Amino acid sequence: MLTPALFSAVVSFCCSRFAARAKVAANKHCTTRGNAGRMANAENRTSAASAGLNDDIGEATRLKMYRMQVEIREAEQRAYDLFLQNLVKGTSHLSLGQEAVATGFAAAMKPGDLSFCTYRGHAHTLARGVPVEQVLGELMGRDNGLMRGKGGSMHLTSAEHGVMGSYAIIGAHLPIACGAAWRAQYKGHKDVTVCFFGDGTTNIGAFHEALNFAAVWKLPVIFVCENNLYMEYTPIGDVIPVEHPAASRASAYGLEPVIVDGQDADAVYRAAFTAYERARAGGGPSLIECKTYRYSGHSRADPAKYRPPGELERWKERCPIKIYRERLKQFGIAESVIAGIEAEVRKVVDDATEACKAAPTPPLDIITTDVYADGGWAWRN
Amino acid sequence: MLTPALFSAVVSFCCSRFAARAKVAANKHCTTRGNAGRMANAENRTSAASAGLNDDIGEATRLKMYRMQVEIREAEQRAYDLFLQNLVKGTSHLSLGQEAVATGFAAAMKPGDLSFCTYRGHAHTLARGVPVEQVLGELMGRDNGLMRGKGGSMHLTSAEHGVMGSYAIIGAHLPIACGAAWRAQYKGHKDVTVCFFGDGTTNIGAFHEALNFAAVWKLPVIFVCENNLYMEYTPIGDVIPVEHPAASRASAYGLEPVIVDGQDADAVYRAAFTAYERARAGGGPSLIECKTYRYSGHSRADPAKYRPPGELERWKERCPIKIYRERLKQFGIAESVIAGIEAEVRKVVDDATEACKAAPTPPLDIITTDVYADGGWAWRN
Amino acid sequence: MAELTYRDAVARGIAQEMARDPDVVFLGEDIGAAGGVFKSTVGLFEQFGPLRVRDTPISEQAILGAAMGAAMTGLKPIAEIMFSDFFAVCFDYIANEFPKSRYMSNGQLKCPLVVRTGNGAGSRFGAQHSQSVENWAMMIPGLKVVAPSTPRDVIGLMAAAVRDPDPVIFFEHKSLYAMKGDVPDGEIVDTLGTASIVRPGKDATILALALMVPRALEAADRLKAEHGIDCEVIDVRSLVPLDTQTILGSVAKTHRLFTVEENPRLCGWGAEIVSIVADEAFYDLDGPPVRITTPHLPLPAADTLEDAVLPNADRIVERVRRAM
Amino acid sequence: MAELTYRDAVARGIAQEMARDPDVVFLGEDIGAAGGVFKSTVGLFEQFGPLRVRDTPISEQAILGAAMGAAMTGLKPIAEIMFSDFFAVCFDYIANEFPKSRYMSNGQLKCPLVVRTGNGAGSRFGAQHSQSVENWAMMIPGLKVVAPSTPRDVIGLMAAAVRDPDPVIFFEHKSLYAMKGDVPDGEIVDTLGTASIVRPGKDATILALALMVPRALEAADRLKAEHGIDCEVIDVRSLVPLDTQTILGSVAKTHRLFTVEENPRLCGWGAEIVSIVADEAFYDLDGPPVRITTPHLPLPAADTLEDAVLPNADRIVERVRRAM
Ligand SMILES: Cc1ncc(C[n+]2csc(CCOP(=O)(O)OP(=O)(O)O)c2C)c(N)n1
Ligand SMILES: Cc1ncc(C[n+]2csc(CCOP(=O)(O)OP(=O)(O)O)c2C)c(N)n1
Ligand SMILES: [Mg+2]
Ligand SMILES: [Mg+2]
Repeated sequence: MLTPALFSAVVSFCCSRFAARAKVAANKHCTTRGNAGRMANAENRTSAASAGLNDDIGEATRLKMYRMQVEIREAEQRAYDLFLQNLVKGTSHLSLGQEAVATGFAAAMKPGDLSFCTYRGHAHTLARGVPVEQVLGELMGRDNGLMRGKGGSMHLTSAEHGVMGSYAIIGAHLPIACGAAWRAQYKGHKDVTVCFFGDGTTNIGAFHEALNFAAVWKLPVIFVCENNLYMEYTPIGDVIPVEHPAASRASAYGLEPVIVDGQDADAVYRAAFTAYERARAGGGPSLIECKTYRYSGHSRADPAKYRPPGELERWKERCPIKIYRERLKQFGIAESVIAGIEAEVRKVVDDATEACKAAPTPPLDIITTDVYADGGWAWRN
Repeated sequence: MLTPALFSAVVSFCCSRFAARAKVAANKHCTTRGNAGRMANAENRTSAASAGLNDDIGEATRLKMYRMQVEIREAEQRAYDLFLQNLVKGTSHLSLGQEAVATGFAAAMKPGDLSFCTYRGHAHTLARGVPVEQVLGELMGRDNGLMRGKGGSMHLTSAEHGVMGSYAIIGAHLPIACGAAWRAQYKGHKDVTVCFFGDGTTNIGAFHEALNFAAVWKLPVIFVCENNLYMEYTPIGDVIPVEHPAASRASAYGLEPVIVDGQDADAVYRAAFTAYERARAGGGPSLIECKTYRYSGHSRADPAKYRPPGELERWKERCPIKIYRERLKQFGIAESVIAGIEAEVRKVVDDATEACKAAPTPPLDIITTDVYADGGWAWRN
Repeated sequence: MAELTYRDAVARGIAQEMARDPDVVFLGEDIGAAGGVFKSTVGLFEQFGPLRVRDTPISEQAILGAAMGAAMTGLKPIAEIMFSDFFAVCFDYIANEFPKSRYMSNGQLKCPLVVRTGNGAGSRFGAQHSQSVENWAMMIPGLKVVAPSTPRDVIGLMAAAVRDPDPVIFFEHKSLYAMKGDVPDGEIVDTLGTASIVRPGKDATILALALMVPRALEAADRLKAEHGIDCEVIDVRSLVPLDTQTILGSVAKTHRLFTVEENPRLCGWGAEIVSIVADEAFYDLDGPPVRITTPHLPLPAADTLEDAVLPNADRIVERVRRAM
Repeated sequence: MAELTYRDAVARGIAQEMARDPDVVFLGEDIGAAGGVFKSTVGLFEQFGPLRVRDTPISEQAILGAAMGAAMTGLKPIAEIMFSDFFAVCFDYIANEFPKSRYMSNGQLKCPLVVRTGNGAGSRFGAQHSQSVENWAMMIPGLKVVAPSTPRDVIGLMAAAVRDPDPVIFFEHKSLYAMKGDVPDGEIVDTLGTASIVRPGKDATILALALMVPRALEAADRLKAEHGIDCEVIDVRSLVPLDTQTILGSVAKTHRLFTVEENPRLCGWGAEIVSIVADEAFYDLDGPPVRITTPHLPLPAADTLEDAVLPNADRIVERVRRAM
């Protein structure tokens, strides 16, 4: 066992570094630490660590991040409502409670950086700037959907926004992200690829192959484990023999363990920023574990009865939006500004909903398009 | 990176423990350390560590281990001769130079313990007591072969000897070995499963899944990485970002890193013994990395031109048979006894060769047997 | 006799076998206390406990590898692979390990296990969670392959699969889980390798599997009522062993063959059967054998699109009518 | 014009494309300085350097995943999977990722890559290193699939595959690597989706692929000489796209169809083609279409056993003669 004591030795505590502007040396990780239980009670510590440190992130970015978190929250709650109205068909996997991760990473990205997401990818897709209407339209199987209904909720893709697909086979996209990063390395491009996945995903073979491959080839790719404590309905602790699904495996790939408070968009942003800098400077991959929690079930079919009593409530106290709202206020943003953002977002989501409801279903002739690059599907002459 | 300094902290040096009778507490690993370069020059150290310590292994076991190493060496060299005579068809992967690993583990096993081998599995198969004739017969595609020619060199299997198959898809047998160990755990049987594989195998997904699975389920299985420094023709150092292909990954599964001098059958025996005890006592899996070297190419098709000059020669100085022959003499075994063993083994291999040359090819009607349990192959009525 | 859903039949089928034989063990992701993502294994964990009903990590290779190692050494494992599409992440066990170890070892090793999986479309899950991959298994020598279409067959074929000494791939259809059917009381044990004539007829033979069976039956009713064409509908049930006697017997009687396949067209199970019939019953055929399949496409997710690609009663009626 | 082995043609085909387009990159296990385990990539590392010809860890999922990610974003990767049997350890990319991403993204993503692999039997490697798995690829919608039988076709189809904007699975036959053939000088670029009539004839059509092509040709010569049966032999070359025009045209002329398949029987490529011909050319056929395949078995290792299971000229002659 990697004992807690040993782990402390490996991980460098550098909450204090959060104080500095995020000009961290590209080959040194900024690392914080926590675990599920502690996180849920760590609000004070985190707030303290960030208090008065507005300068390294700045108001514009903070307002953008708040808006984004609210947009993700509202859009996903709407998706759930639409499901209850039987207007969202199929499955959908919400990130309610996990908004800070998508937001922090997207905010630290540059245009041209690429995102690889999972079936739980609405948040990451929206965070890159894809319009709510296109996301909801896809979930509803409408012609205005991001892929006109051909992909569905689990496969959101918007190449123009750098969202290079959402993947529904656990772990499959980690090697694919390596390939995108390899292209950047080969061509001398400066973009960085980020790949999001869950705690349960760290147990599948593709995870191991990708991490090793990326490390050996020193690829500009960031692997982000959103540790929401559960694989599907099984607590992650039941299926790993170590404390941290991602961080405890980092050394197997010559990487530093990095754990971030996934409920705090600022913490995520800073860790992301550091990893991007490192990757752009040729320092190779990073593996970042964000401790977070999902408020809804795994997918629309799941009432999430497996949670121990009180757990959800504790994590709701650490709601990323609540935390961030308070943060903005601490930094002197007026309530009216905040409420204004919220109202604007709500209108965007309302308008998107109406547009989707009004949108037609896709024409049936798209069924046979785009199997092959010639636009068609002919497998014979 | 797991730095050397950190690594030292993790690994407990306990060569001194080798001095004690191998009654090591079942949940504590006996761990030694070394790397390829050092190993090649570490003869003195190793001999020193073992000198005068005959008591924990005993003369009978030592003579058995010497005989086994010689038998493996002679049988495999014969296989190579037969290949040059075009009497061995297909491919074959020899363990020349690696004999101490198979020998040390087999000697520490009890009847009923199970072995899972790779395509490079002649040594492990012979070490469990399978007759040379049956092994050579299989390589030659004769009716006296272990599987009457149906499996071939890469799939040696002798269930009655506990050799539960040799597997030719890299990594595939690690999860299978977990299953055999699960059965023992479920049924309350006391046997232990051992699974051999190479350094290159640590990069494939199945390795990761199996190690995690075995650790979470605390299965009585021993994973033995024979680190012979090369995957096929590529040095292992080129394809891993850590120092030790297996040991540097142990902590990812909550296991202790264990590295053994794979050229010294005594060292292997002791590490094996400890791991068996641990597994039998319910202490769960072990991952043991044996540093070793293959003298021949990867397979019969490989002239092994990729070796740096001098490397092979250095490792030949650490020939396990040479080392062990000297060891026996140190412990006062007469040259005549040693030479007697060698002569006996040579006769066994000579007789086996003649028997195989005389053996018929298998009758063609076995082609359609044993696809299904009813003995036949009918997929339709 | 009780009315049971196909979903509940899965749990009852497994329970029947676990109660009978303590060597039957069950493993998979979220199959335990959670009762499975399709709720098809509810109650097993409570009834048989955590040692026999074991949740696993998300490690499909470990799941199937462990099942194989246990099967080789004396247990009778049932392994769940949640969606059949995920066979692709553990295909080495399905294609290279389970089906070859007995043969390669010249009969020394055995592999008595069942892999059960949710197969097929209709849930709007998109291209990676909706496939019909029976042919991925059928094409591999050494496997047995079944795909029940009724709750009763689920139980009976599950029992047959668990008791079979060879590896059996057991395809449950996701869109049938909610379907109800009558199931007799007491133990049910069916026989692998038997097709069943679910609607006798004399003008044409329609072969179907799983979700396509009710659709073929509906089509047959309409073909009779609307066009006077009397179709014999055969539920193939077992792709390996394949009940060629029943199939060839039917074609000898009706002289026409149609297959209704949910798999995308190329190398589907129907191709194999057509090639057998075309070879062995060529002179029985009064017209070309016709395959009605999902077009050779990835599956779209939207409900309207998905509905449009799968073979349905309309398409079957239209295709049979046109051919006759 | 030069005489070249099939093995050397692989390297020449890759070199032709890498020299033409700097975005063509090549990755796989031991393909670099070692020149590949079949020595089919010798010289590429020296010519194009370690950035374009990259050795990988033993991580087939990473190899194919990386190829896909690179293809999506602008490179044209060629990935080697050493033996086609190993498709089973990376099948998710072949079955679920490469072929579906364009469709699922409604055309936003592309996947222009080539997976080349050593396929087929004859080397006495046993059941896990000898399979013919063209049907594993053919059955997946969205892939293109080729299997050349001559050195010239290796180069021409490699060029076509690399230049194609879709994922192409390129099956090299291990037992053909040593085979020699004439190859014109200069650039060779062939066309996917074209079969070739390698021996015209009027009495029967024999379809073959890869190693089965020379065997079918030998059989055709003997059928002519010994039995006066004049067979047309077609090298199918490309399973997807499938040149049904050439195949149906030939059957319309000869009225008889035989397939010679190395794959084990069930759901082989021949089944698909027979089902197409039986449907669309039923009235052209003068007798049952017959499939000559490797029996539905894992492959045995011993030379005498392996030789006995693969279709060979004797078996083809005997089967055609008996059917005609
Ligand atoms: C290969 C594979 N196995 C299983 C699944 C089914 N599945 C979908 S999501 C999921 C849980 C994933 O857990 P985690 O990685 O923690 O991500 P989260 O859903 O919590 O975001 C599982 C098992 C799958 N999609 N692919
Ligand atoms: C999945 C898979 N990929 C590739 C191969 C080809 N192959 C056979 S042996 C080998 C090298 C294995 O290296 P290692 O694990 O170090 O074992 P060693 O041969 O050195 O004993 C490779 C790549 C294979 N058999 N299976
Ligand atoms: Mg999770
Ligand atoms: Mg090695």
